[in-house]
Amino acid sequence: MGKVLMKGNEAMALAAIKGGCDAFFGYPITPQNELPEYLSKHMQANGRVFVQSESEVAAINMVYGAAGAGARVLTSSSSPGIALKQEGITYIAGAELPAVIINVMRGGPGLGGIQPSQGDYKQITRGGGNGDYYLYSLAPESLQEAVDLIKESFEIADYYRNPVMIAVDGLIGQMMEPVDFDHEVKKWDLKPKDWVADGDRKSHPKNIINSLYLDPTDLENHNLKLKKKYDDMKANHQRYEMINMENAEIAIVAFGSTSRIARTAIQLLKEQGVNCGILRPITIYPFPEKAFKELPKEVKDLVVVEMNTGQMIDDVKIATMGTHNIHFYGRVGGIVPEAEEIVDAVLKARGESNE
Amino acid sequence: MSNTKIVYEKSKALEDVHLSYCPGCTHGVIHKLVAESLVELDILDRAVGISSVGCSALNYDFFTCDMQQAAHGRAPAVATGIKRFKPDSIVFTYQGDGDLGSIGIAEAIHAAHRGENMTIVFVNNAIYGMTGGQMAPTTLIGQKTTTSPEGRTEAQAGLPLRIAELMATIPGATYIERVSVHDPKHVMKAKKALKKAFEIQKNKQGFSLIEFISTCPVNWGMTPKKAVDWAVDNMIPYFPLGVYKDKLAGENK
Amino acid sequence: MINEQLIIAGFGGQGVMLMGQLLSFAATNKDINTLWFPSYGPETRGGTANCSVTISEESVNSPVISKPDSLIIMNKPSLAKFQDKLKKDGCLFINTSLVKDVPIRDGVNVYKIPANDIASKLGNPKVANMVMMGAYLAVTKVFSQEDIIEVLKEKFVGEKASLIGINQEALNEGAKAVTL
Amino acid sequence: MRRRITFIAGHYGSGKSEISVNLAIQDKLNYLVDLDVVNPYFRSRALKELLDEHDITLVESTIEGKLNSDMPYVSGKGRFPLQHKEVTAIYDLGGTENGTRVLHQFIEYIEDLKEVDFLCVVNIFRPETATTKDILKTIMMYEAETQLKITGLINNTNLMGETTQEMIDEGEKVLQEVSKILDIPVLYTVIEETKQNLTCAFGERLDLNRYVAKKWL
Repeated sequence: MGKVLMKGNEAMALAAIKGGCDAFFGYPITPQNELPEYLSKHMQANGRVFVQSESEVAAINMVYGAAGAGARVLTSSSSPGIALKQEGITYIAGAELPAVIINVMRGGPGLGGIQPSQGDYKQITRGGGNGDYYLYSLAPESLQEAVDLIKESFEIADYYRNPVMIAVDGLIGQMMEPVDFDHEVKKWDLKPKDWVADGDRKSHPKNIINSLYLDPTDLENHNLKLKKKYDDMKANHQRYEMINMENAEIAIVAFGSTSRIARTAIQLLKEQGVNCGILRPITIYPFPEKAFKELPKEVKDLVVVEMNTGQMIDDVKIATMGTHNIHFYGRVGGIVPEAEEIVDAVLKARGESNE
Repeated sequence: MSNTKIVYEKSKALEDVHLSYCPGCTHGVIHKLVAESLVELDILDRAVGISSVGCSALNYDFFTCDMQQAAHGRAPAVATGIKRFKPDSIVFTYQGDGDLGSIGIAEAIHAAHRGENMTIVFVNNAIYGMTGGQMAPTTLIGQKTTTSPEGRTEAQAGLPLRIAELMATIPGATYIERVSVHDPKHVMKAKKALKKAFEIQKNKQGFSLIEFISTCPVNWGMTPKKAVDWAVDNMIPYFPLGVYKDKLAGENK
Repeated sequence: MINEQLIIAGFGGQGVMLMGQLLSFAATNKDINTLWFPSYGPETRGGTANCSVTISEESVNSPVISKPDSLIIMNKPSLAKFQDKLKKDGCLFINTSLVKDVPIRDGVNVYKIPANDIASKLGNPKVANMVMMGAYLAVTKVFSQEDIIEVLKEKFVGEKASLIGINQEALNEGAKAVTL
Repeated sequence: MRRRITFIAGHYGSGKSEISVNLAIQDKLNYLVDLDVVNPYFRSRALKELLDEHDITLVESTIEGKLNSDMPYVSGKGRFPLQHKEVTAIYDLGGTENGTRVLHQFIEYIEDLKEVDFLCVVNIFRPETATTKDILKTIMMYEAETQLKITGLINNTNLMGETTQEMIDEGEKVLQEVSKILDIPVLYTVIEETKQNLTCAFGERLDLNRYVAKKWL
């Protein structure tokens, strides 16, 4: 099909279809509405399931039901809606079901605003709901990357039997870029779904989908089993990109659309004779701690840039364990930082450490 | 031995396990009716049951079909997910009055509203049993519970919610009936209603809900016999038995 | 080599978003990198609306344009909001049908096009945006008119196909307004 | 001397479960019936192994093996001691009058009320039972709910590790008043195992081992 120009929300919707999504359940919320709108047209036409639910809570519980019956399921929402969905997300993780959740983030807290934000970083990277669990969380910076990661996310969800979160912001949801939907994405080694509770007792023995463990020892074992998954994600599936790092003297740490803006900033910095790299987490859970070990020795200062008030700083501190000076620049309220602001932040950080 | 024959045996839709219900509780009877209906309609091998939160939360261990456990009140949404993906499955939820009538009323109404081809087994015992006898939306006026220690009053908690009547007003619903299991005659009637509900689903004719008047001797503070009498004397007058909606018969009482 | 950053601004309903999208589609057809980014929300309903378009043979980074090469200004408030951002020697296209008596900054190339008047003369006031587009293409030569018409042919199918003729005329008139 | 069957009632956290276990072990009873369907924590069923060691049969208030559940479950097995004159038993009820409500299931199996003690545990440092008036009201509620008379009191006045002799004396003073008004005895005064030096003037001294609540509590 070659490259086509699509709006972010629509491109992500089509990517889900390409990724084999069987069913979508969702509830309207700005700025992600084009996503369900697109799917309402194209899922049913392809014999797949589309339901606009009565609430965010119902939507995620429909996801839980369909995932339990063996479907590749998607839901999408934006920050306040994702907060409502946490009930179902923890059940999905607890019952070890695969599902893909797209969060097109907007500003908060509360009703906040509808403009782009990265304000859900903590909620996304700490599980979000009750209990000990995490989401494999991907933060693409372009539509092409979003499309590729969404296609692959269904594989990852099936592989881990765990929800996968696609964390983008209103900027990625609303912008248009050319995208190639035929990129090959990684195929994961998947086992047949012999655990489904779809009622089809002619093809399998009785299955129970459940997150209730009434014996403390059973629950502890279950928690440890889940932990093993998260340990495996951390050990083997951290993803990140190092940009312009070879001769860098200072580096920016940024994910999603913020890293995109940082790319322009480092070009402007180069014109001023400053060689600045970017460490771009692609997985925000597991956080790419390995990347920090690869930073050049010359890089002593890291400037964390986010569209929030510094939620990623803790993770950067844990990853560096005091070896670097951590600086921060952020914009909130739906205001997207301009490249020049990031340039100033880097120069300021550089100046401070040279004093 | 040729003149011996089996005249009764446990339904093959029920596991051979000890049910977690107190003596005198009618959950056991209702489980039996669900099980027998699934077997008699030959739909057991494509059934998925949704366990809810309440005293019946563990019934994923009791039925022999596939089961999925749902969050409090969300069983109809979970059922929707399964049914839409597997339209040929037979999906039922098993919910109490707190689960369906309170925290999950939206999910129940909207499953009916969409005309989901599923069956809700709704057990109304006018109290939260599992959490220790708190007031439910169906708790009667004057009924004492741990959160209405002086008896429920209209001023404080409103009038008890009549679920069958409410659900019958939803245009998307196909069949709504309220039954009771307080004596053999009514058990037979209840079975007929439940079987009809499953048959409607089997024929892909839409949403059905059967409300069972049930008892909770422990939290009502009564012996099982007294509890049954109390249900007959107090619940049934406020929650009259009968068919509240039968779209297929063209009648809508 | 093309490396163009453009902001188009006006009020909702002037076809501001569409103008930007047409340019991005034309870029995609030529396999040139592009990024279209709208300001959205309440602004799109009656207030000011704007979009940023980047067209580049290099990779496109920030979706947010802080120093555009060109500005297409469809109404008064948009001029006030954006003109200071324009690069030195950048191109400033102003719809003078609606933007009058406003001081314009120095150090940029200003093109005044009475787009609404021209569109009305053509018999369809809605094509004022395409008049501006004609002027923009004629000056910057980012794409030819044919490139844009090709996109319109892809997008305007069925009943809308009849609109292609007037859009073509609007492009021509816009071009004339800046070259004559 | 207590009667063949003992029901223990009291406010949440008054020490019912701890006292039930201690009495069952000390008096070598045959059955401990856990009827606490109100509070899922600190129930005597967690002590199954300990009770097995002492040959005491535990009738649990939840489904076997599902310790994490707050699923209430009243076992029909609880009737057994009532119907069998050769066994002794103690019944641990849930907190407040709500916890005593469960007795309705069993009352019809009691053939002779003379075989039954219905004891109320009191700690005057619980605000609900701080004064004579409060205690009388509490007892009235239990009696109204169950239609059974309270036959004796247990003085469990304590502030855990901070308990002093003065506190116990104060508890005894209050309970003596209740005892006189209702004409029922104070059967026990509870002394924690870690407070061996304390003394009591009324009722049998019950040296309490902590089995239910963890020692560090």
